[in-house]
Amino acid sequence: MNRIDQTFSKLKREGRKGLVGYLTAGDPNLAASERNIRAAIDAGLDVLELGVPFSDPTADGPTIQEAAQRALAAGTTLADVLGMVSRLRRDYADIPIVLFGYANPFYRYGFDRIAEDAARAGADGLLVVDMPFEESEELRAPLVKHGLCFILLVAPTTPPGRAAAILAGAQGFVYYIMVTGVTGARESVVSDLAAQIGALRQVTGLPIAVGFGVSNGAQARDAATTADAVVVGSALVRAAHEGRAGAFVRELRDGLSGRSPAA
Amino acid sequence: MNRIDQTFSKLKREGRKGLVGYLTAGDPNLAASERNIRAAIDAGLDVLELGVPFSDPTADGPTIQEAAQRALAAGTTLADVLGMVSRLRRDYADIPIVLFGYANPFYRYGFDRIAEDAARAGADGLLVVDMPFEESEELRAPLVKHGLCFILLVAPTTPPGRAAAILAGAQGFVYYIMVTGVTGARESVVSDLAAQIGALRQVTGLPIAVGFGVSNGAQARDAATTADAVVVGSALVRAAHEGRAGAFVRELRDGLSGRSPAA
Amino acid sequence: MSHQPDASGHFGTFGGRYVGETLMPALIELERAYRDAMADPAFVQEFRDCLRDYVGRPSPLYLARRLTEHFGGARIYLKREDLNHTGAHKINNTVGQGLLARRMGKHRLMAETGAGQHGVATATVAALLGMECLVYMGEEDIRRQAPNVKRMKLLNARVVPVTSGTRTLKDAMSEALRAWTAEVRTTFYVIGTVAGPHPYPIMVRDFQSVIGTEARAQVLEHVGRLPDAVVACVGGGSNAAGIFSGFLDDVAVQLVGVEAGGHGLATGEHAASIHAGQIGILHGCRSYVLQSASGQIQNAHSISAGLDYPGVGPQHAYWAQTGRATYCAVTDDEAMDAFHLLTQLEGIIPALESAHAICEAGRRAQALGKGGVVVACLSGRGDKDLDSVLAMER
Amino acid sequence: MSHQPDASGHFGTFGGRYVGETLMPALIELERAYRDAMADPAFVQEFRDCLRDYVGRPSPLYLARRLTEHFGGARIYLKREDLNHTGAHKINNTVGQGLLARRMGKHRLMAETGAGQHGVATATVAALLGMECLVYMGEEDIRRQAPNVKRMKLLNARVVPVTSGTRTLKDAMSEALRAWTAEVRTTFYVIGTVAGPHPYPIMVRDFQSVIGTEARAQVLEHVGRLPDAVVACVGGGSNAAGIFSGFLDDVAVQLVGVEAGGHGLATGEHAASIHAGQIGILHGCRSYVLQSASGQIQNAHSISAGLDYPGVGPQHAYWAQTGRATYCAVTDDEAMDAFHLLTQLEGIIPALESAHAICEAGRRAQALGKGGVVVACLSGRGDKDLDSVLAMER
Ligand SMILES: Cc1ncc(COP(=O)(O)O)c(C=O)c1O
Ligand SMILES: Cc1ncc(COP(=O)(O)O)c(C=O)c1O
Repeated sequence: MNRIDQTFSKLKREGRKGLVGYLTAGDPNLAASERNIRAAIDAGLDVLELGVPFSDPTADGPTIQEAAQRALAAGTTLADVLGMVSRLRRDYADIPIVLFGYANPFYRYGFDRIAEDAARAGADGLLVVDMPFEESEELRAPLVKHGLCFILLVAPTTPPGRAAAILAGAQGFVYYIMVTGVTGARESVVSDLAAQIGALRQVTGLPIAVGFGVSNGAQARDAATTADAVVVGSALVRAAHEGRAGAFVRELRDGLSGRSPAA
Repeated sequence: MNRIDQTFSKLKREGRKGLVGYLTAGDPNLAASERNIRAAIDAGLDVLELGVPFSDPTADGPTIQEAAQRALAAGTTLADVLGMVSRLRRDYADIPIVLFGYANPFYRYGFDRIAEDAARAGADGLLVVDMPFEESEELRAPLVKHGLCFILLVAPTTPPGRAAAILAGAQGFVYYIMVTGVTGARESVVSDLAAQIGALRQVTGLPIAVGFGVSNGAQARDAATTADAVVVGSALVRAAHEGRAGAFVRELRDGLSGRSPAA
Repeated sequence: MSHQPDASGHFGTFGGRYVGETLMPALIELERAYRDAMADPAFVQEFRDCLRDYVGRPSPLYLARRLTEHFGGARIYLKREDLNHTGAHKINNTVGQGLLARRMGKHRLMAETGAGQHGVATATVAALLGMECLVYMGEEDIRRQAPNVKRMKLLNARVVPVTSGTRTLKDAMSEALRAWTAEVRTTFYVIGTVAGPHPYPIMVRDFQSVIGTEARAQVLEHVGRLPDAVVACVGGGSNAAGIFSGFLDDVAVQLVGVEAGGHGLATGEHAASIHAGQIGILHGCRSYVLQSASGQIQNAHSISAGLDYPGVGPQHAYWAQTGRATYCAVTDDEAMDAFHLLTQLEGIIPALESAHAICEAGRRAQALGKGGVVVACLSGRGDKDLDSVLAMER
Repeated sequence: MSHQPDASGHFGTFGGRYVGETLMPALIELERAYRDAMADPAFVQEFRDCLRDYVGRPSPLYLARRLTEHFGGARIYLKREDLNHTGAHKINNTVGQGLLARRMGKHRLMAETGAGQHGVATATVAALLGMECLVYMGEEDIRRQAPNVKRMKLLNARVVPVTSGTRTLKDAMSEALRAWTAEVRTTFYVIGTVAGPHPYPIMVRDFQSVIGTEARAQVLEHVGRLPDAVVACVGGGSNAAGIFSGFLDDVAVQLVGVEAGGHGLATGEHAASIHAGQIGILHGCRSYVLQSASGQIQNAHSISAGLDYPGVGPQHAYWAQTGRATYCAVTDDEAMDAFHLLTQLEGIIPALESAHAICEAGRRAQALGKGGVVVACLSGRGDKDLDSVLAMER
């Protein structure tokens, strides 16, 4: 059983909601970003989504765009990101690490090669925001070969029939995009999320993580009501940028477990 | 015999070349322009071309354009010009006075009425720069009726046949435009003038005045070599503007009679 | 009613050739050369080919659905002269005169321009035919029609700023006549409208008559019958004469010329020569002219440089006098409203000149009611007017 | 060789649909709606009517005599897309997509734009159909294509300045994709070139294919045979795909795409994606992309905003790979020379984009020699570029 499945099993056993944290690798440089990531993991992340910076992140709002810009300005490459995964894996044996990025850097690196190198470095999956299921065969095959999950996203615009079709052979977990839009912290969490997750459960038995827009503990709790985990991206990137990745993860954990953030 | 014919007969008798002077009536205002005109006549003009100011003098260069602008700014009307003719005629019984202008002010005044009023004021002819022979019937008829000459222009571009045709019934004198262009003082006088005037003499027995571009005594003499008279316009307007109309007419006279201007 | 002038270019009282003697022989020669050319099938074919392949004719007749809905009356069709090369009807005429100039052995063109469209069209044809080009333009118009000045410069034309008078079209035309007087032997003067001395009014009308010929055939094809009214703006009147030409013998078709009402006829600041002028003689022809009681030409005013002229073509004066066409005025403000209306309802940015016609077309459409058909001449596009319009918004 | 992609939009290695899942259902719906529409004779007729009466098609094919003489070789014919309403080929496509949007019940259009021509064309169609319109445009392009920005504002479109990256077309497209992701339920995204995710490359190509269909018939009419070469500039590649479409099966006709060589390929400052890029994935499709060794997209450079893009339509990549078309580069300076050449020899001020094609057409004409025939796509007029060009002169 891979680390993703193990983690979600454990969360289920413990009756807890999982916290998935996204951070852009190399923001503002490789060393500082690794410190922030370690602080976040130490503060209680259940899953790490490690962002591979890309020059033209068309699915990201300003916060993650800027993080990617800083990372690129510091010279971060995909090879650097893989190096970081290896180092993290040495110290954190169990946390699932999902590489989160855009198709082109992976494509240039080579789909076979990235599958092999990511697996060797200790990653558990790849999530490619601009690679829908229909285009993923070329990448999925090597990932399967190397034991990595190809994490799929489902959007509010995805019709149920399509969700069923693309999730048929999916692995790991499903990333449900709560809002119709790009990444970025939002004021409030969508209202009919429960119904949407309910519908999604009809077509997949995989754990469901919800994300896009979660910016504090209370929102995290709301979002997690019917889901198995919440993903926090832009808000965590901003917190890390302000040097409080760990504190923010603790705040999110508290929110998720029902403790009021003020407590 | 009208005053124009009398003047040219007299010039012929005396073996002199005539000096025709153009001044814009009302430039810079009615009183000052009358003083300039009197000074010019007193200094020896043989014929006065009295310019009727017009807003859009398409055959005039900058000097006469500006004179017209000043006259109009001072409120000069065709009626004012006629008034000036009457006053001049009181003091100068013999000098031919030709009203020189554009069609529209005469047209608005009425072709019949202008013929009658101009004759009554003591004018001798009309020269309408933008009214070629072909368009002149309407005006010629009343002029004839009131004993005024319709002075025709011939240009370097006028073919001999055409000159013959338009001059067939002409009266007074012929105004030969020396240069292909609008009015305005020029550096030198055209070279083959003698040939041109010679050709013109083939088709008309009328006296020939040449003009457009004469700006000093020496030029006046050159221009008058084969012609009967020279017309000085822009240069005289400028001299009048500088308060030296009389002196300039004397300079021109000296030039015409062969005395060097420096003498 | 004859649509041809007498032998020396008079339409009744109007028209003629009021120019200095220096220019007369050139006009007589021009008339002869023009008649020869039009009688020569090779010339006519060359002109037609050039209109088709270079200018982009025929221009479409376009049913403006949303504009029609807006006014709630007759269907409004637009004759799309804005789609011609260089962006206005002016090129039809400059192609004709340019080819004629070449036939006459001239190597140099000159023109006056107001909106700059005629200047651009002349500079364009000069480039096409490898001739020199000189364009006289009032300083005020140089300011308000900057894009066209830039185009002329790129086309290698020399733009001569005219600083006399109101520094607009009238003064440019005066200056052009002066310059032509000096260069008449070498230079072909390309007049941009149906004014000036004979034969310009008929020559320009004939070169522009392609608008009306096409429009008549197109409206028959689209609607199956002739329109109730044909509307065009009138500066000198070339686009109007061009489109009217197609319908002169269709006596049931109302021909409507739209003059520039400027700040309103009552203010005296306008360019409505037929409406508010008297008969006079200006720039080579007798027609309606804005003038003082003593026959001095008055300054015109219009928001649109191409209509900002105190005279009008003599055949329009004749049509007005005989009643074959009627003339009305549209103010600056009304034209601006029509400019925005057409832009926002149809995605067509009209020249400010043409916006006058659009305004009147709307009124006529309302008066005619549903079932009626109005054809408006969209004489040009508004790219040259963007700055002026945006400046007025502020 | 098939000219159609596979069922999910791949031309061999190229094409596809590389977008976030949020957009996938919309693209699938769009493809279905597009195929339905094209199978509906009423839709096809409406599109054709609109091209004829509104856009002004057919655009002429014009024999550029003096340009031909200048190069002293093959005859050069210009396909006059500059004469279309709004001044470039872009409107062919926006009319098609606009009508499709209406058919799909959308009331809001959005677009990215570089030169502003596509933005203007989209804003125009939005006005024509009574829809809202939002246009994303890089700040640098807003600066260098000011007239088009003014036109969009008058047309009531909202122009959203994009300040990321080089502030040019690439960044505008990224931002437009983001905005579309947020508004995908209500908004129709009108892509302006044959790039982006399937079905845009084929849809835009099909709407633009009228250029090639007309050009083929016209060249047969003018010359009596097919041309030796067909030349077009390539930004995303829509005008090129449009004109190439008419000649794909005429294997003897050389199809030549002209990329922007910027300061020269050696400097790295250019926009020649096919020439100097590698296969990559950008803005929804796989194609040639200017990119670093680690797969970061590189900034393009071109004097012409419409070519200033580091990617290219996937079908061009395919044609390049298969050899059906060849691609070359023309530098900024060479394009500027061609701009002036066409302006001064033919009286046609081309868009800077189109000037790239003119330059290459001249080279081909020389290489082919007398007796040859070259057709160049004059994709747009240069009114938008006057300030840029004049600024460079100083
Ligand atoms: C677009 C446009 N329409 C109309 C006119 C007015 O000229 P005309 O009355 O000769 O058609 C002009 C003059 O420049 C123009 O540019
Ligand atoms: C006139 C013109 N030509 C060409 C292009 C390049 O686009 P494409 O390669 O899609 O034809 C543009 C883009 O704006 C343009 O405006």
